[in-house]
Amino acid sequence: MNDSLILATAVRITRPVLFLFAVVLFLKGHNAPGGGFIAGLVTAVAVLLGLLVHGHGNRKTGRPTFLYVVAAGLGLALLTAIVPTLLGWPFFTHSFGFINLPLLGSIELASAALFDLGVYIVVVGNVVTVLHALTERR
Amino acid sequence: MLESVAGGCLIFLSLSLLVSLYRVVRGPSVADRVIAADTMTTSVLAVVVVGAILADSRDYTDTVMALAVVSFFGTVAFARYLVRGRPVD
Amino acid sequence: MIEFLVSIALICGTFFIVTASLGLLRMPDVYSRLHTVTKASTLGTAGILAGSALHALETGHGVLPEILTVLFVALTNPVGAHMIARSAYLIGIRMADISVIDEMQRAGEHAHTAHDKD
Amino acid sequence: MPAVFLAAALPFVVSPILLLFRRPDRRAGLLSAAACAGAFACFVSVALGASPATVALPWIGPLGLSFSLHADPLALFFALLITGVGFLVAAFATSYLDSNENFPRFFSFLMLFTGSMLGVVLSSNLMALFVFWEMTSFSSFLLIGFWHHRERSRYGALKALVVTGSGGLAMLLGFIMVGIVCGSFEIAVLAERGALLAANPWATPAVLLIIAGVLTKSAQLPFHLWLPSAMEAPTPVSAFLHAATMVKAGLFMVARLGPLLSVVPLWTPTLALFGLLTMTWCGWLALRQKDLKALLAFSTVSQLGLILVLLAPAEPDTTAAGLLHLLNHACFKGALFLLVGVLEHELHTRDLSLMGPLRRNMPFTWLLIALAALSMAGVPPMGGFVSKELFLDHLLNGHPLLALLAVAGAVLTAAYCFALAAGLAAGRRPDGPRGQDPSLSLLLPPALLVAATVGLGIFPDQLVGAPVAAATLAATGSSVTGHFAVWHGAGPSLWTSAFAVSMGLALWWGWWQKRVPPASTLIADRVYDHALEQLETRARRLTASYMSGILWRYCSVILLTVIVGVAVVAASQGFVIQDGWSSRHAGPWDLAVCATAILAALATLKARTRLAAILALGASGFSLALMFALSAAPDLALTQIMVETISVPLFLAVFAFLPPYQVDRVRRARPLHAVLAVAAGLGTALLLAASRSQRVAEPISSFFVEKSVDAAGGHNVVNVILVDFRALDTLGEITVLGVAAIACYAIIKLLSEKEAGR
Repeated sequence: MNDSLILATAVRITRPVLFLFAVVLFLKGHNAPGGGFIAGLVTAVAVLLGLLVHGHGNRKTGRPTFLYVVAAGLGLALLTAIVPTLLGWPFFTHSFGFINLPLLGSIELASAALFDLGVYIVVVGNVVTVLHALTERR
Repeated sequence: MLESVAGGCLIFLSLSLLVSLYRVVRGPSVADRVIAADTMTTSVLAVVVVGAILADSRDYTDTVMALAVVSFFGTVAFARYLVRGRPVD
Repeated sequence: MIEFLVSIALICGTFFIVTASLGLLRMPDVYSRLHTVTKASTLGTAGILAGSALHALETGHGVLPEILTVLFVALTNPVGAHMIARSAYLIGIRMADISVIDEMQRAGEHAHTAHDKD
Repeated sequence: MPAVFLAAALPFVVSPILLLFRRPDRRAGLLSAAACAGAFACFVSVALGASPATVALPWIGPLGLSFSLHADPLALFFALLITGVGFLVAAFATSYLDSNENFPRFFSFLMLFTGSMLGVVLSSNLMALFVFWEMTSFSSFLLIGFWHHRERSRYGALKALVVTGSGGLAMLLGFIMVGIVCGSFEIAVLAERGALLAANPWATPAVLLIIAGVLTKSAQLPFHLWLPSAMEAPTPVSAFLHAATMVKAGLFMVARLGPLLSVVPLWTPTLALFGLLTMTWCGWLALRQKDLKALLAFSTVSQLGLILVLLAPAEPDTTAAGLLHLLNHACFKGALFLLVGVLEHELHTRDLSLMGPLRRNMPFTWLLIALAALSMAGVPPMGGFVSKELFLDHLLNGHPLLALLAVAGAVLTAAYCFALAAGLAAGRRPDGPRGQDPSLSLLLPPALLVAATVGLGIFPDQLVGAPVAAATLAATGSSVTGHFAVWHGAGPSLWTSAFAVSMGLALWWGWWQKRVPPASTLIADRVYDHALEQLETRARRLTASYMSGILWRYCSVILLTVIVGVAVVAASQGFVIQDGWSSRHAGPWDLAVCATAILAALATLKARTRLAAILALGASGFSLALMFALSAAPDLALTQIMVETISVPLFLAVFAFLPPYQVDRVRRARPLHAVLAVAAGLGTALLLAASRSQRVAEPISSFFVEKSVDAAGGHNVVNVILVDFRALDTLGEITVLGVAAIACYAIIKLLSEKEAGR
C-alpha cells in the first residue's frame, strides 16, 4: 500500500544514483574525502529510501538477514588482520601495490581497502538491521 | 573581485540561515518546521559551495551532494511520519 | 572574464536562496511557504552550483559533480515538497483564512482521520 | 612443514571439518580417531629425531610473544600420552554413544580439546601456553555441558569453567609477573634466569598465583569441587579429560616450570602439602560415594595429589616416579572410566548399591575392572605398585607426619579399590539388573589400557625407562640415578605397602558389612553455591540502584563525572590558557554559523513536541557540519551530515515506542538541569582551551601527514589513519557496531513479541 506514486518513481530513479554515489565515495576514499564509513551511510540511506516507499511488503521472513551482513563485514575485516600474521608479517600489516590493468592503466591496490570494505559492510548492515527491526510491522 | 562577492554572498546566506532557523523555532505547525529545516539545508549547501570556491578546493563536491541527499531523505521521512506515525508502515 | 561570470552566478544563487528564506518568513500558511521555498531553493542551488562549475572550468577541473547535484536537487526538491504538502493536508493543517479556493475539497477527497499530532 | 606443527595443528584442522558431517554419522568418530593416530605417528617420528622439534610463528614481536612449539622429551612424553589415550577414547566413543547423539558436534569439541591440550604441552612461550590452557578450560566446558538439555550438566560445566577459569586468570597474572621479572616469556630463556627470580621480592606472589592455577586445574583440595560435578559429561569425556589429560595439565606445568620456580622456597612445601592433604581427604570421600563415577572422580583427585607430591621437589628421581605414576594412572583410571561406561551402557545404572553380581554375568568386564583396581591399589604385579613403592620410599624418609598422612592415603586408596573390585563382584542385590559382556569394540580400548598397566608392572624399565628418563632430564636438567624395577629388595616401603593393602582390605571388609553411609554434599560445594548466589543478588541490587530507567538521571550522572573530572584536573594542575584562539580568517559567516548553532540548541529547549526537538537538534547538527566544512575538513563534514540524515528516521521510528511526552514532570528539576548543563558546557570548553594551549609534545598529526603517502599510499590522511595506522581501533569500533546491531535487534524483537503477546 504505497500511497504516493510520485515518491515511488522519484525513489526508483534516485536509488541507483545513490548506490553509485556510495561506490564512488568508497573507491576514492583512500585519496580523497570518502571511505568505508561514509559510503556505508550513503548506501544505508539508499536502502532505507526503498524501505520508506515499499515498507516491508515483501519481507515476511523475519530472519535478521542484515545481521549476517554485519557478520560478513566483521569476518572480512578480521581476515585482513589475520592473514598477514599467517604470511609471517606482524599482525595487521597492510601492503599496497600497483597493478596495470589493460584498459584502466595502473590501479593502486591497497589491502587497507579490503579492511575498508569490511567497515563499509558492517556500517550498512548495522544501520539497516536497526531500522528494519524498529519499523517492522509487529 | 571574486573574494568580495563571495564574502557578500556568504553574509546573506548566513542571514537566510538564521531566518530559516527562526521559522524552525517559531513554525506553528510541524510542516513549517520541516520546510524550514529543508531551507536550512539548502543554505548550508550554498555556504559550503561558496566556501569551496573561496578555498579553491575540489574536495567538497561529495559534501554538497550529500547535503542534497539529506534534504530529500529528511523531508520524505518526515512526510511519511506525519501521516502514518512511523516513517515506514 | 570567467571570474565575472562566477560572481554573477553566485549573486543570482544567493538572491534566490534569500528570497526563499524571506518567503518562509512572509507567507501566511504552510502551502504558500512550501510553494516559494521549493521553487526558490531549487533555482538558488542551481545558481550557486553554476558558479562553482564555472570556477571549476577556469581552474581546469571536471564539472560532473556540480551537474549531478543540480539534477538531483531539481528532481528531488519538488517530490519532497509534494510529499510535505500531501501530508500536511492529510493531517488537516488548514489553509490560511485569506485563501480563496480549496480544490482538494471540491475534488471530494476529504481528509483522513488524522493521528493526533502536536 | 615440521611434523610438530602438523601434529599440533591436525586436531584444530579436523575439528571444523567434523561439523560438516550429518548428525547421526558415526564416521565422525572414526575421522577423529584417525586424526589422533596421525598426530601420534607424527610425535613418534619427532621422538625418533626424524624431523625438527621446534617451530615458531611470530605473534606480537615487540611484546616478545610468539606461538613457538618446542617438542622436548617431556612435551613428547605428554603428547604421546594425549594422542594415544585420545585415539582409544575416540574409538570407544564411536560405538559407545547411542545413535541419536550429535556425533559431529561431540567429536569436533573433542578434537578442539585434543588440539588445545597438545598446545599446552608443546608451547615453549608462557603466553602461548596460557592461551591453550584457557582453550582447554573452554573445550572442557563444552564437553561437560554436552547434554545441555540436562540441568546437572549445565551446572557442572559452569562450575568447571568458573573454577578453572579463575585459576587460569590468577596464573596469567603470575606468568606476567615472572615474564617481567625475568625479562622474557620463552621457557627456555626463563630456565637459566632462576637466580633473577629468587632475588626479586615479587617472586613469592607470582609463584602463589601460578600455584593457584595448578591447584584449580588439577582439582586439588580447596578447588576439588568441580571434578565430581564434571562427571555429568559423557563417560568417554570423563575418561579422556578428567582422568588422563586435562587434570594433568597442572602437573605438566609443575614438571615444566618446577626447576625455575622451585628456586622460590615455598614452591615445593606448598605443593607437597596440598597434594598430600588432597590424597588423603579425597580418598576418604571416594570411599563414601555410591555413584561409581563419583568414586572414580574422587579417586582421580587423590591420585593427582599423590603425583603432585612426587613432582613438587623437582628432583630427578621423584619427578621420574611422578611421571611413571602419571602414566600408570592414565592407563588404569582411563580403563576404569571406560569400563564404568560399559557398565552404565549395559546395566543403565551407576549406583554401586544397586549393582547385581557382576562376576557371573559379565565375567570379562569384571576381570578388567578388578585388574585395573588392583593396579590403583598398588598390588605387586601391577604398574601401580612400582610407582607407589617409589612414592612411599620418597615419603618414608621425609617428615614423620607427612609419612603418616601418606600411609593413611595409601590405606584409603586400597580400601576404595577393593570396594570397587570386590563390591562389584558380589554385588549388593542378587536380583540386580543383569547385563552381559558387550561387543568387542567396547571392551577392546579398556582391555588395551589394562594390558598396558600390567605390562608397566612386570617390566617397567624396559617399556618406559628410556622415555621417562629423557623426560626427567628435559624437565629437571639432571639425569635419573636409579631405574624402575618390579622387585628392589624387601625395604621398609615394601612392608608399608603390604601393611596398607591389608589394612585397606580390612577397612573395606568392616565397612562393607554395614550399609555404606551416603556421602553428604561437599562443604566446598555449599560454599561455591552460596558465593555464586550472593554474587548474583548483590549485582542485581547494585544495578537496580543506579539504572533507574529515567533518561535524564543517566545524563546527569555522566555530566557530573565530566565536571568533577575537569575540576579535579584543573585544581591539581592549574588551568593555563596561554595563546588565544589562533583563529584563521574568522569572517562574519563564522559568527553567523555559531549563532545558528546556539539558537538551534536553545530551540531544542523550547520545543514542546519531540518532532520540533529533533528538528532543532538537526539544525544544530548541520551548523556543526558547516563549521567542519568551513575549517577545511570535508571528511568530517560529510560524515556529520550523513549521520544527521540517518538519525532523523531513527528518531522518528523510535518515537513509536516511546510513551507520550510529559513536559511538566521534568519542570521541577529544571534549575538543577540548567546548572548541570552550564557547568558541563563550561567545563568542556575550558578543557579544550587548556588542552590546546598546554601543548607539551609535538602533535602526532605531523607524523601521520608525513607518512600518509609513502607508508600507506593514500593521500586522504583521515581515511589512511582510520583504515591503516589505527586499523586496530577501527576493528574495535566496527565490532562495537556489530554488537550494537545485535543488541538492538534482540531488544526490539523482545519488545514487539511482548507487545504482540499482550
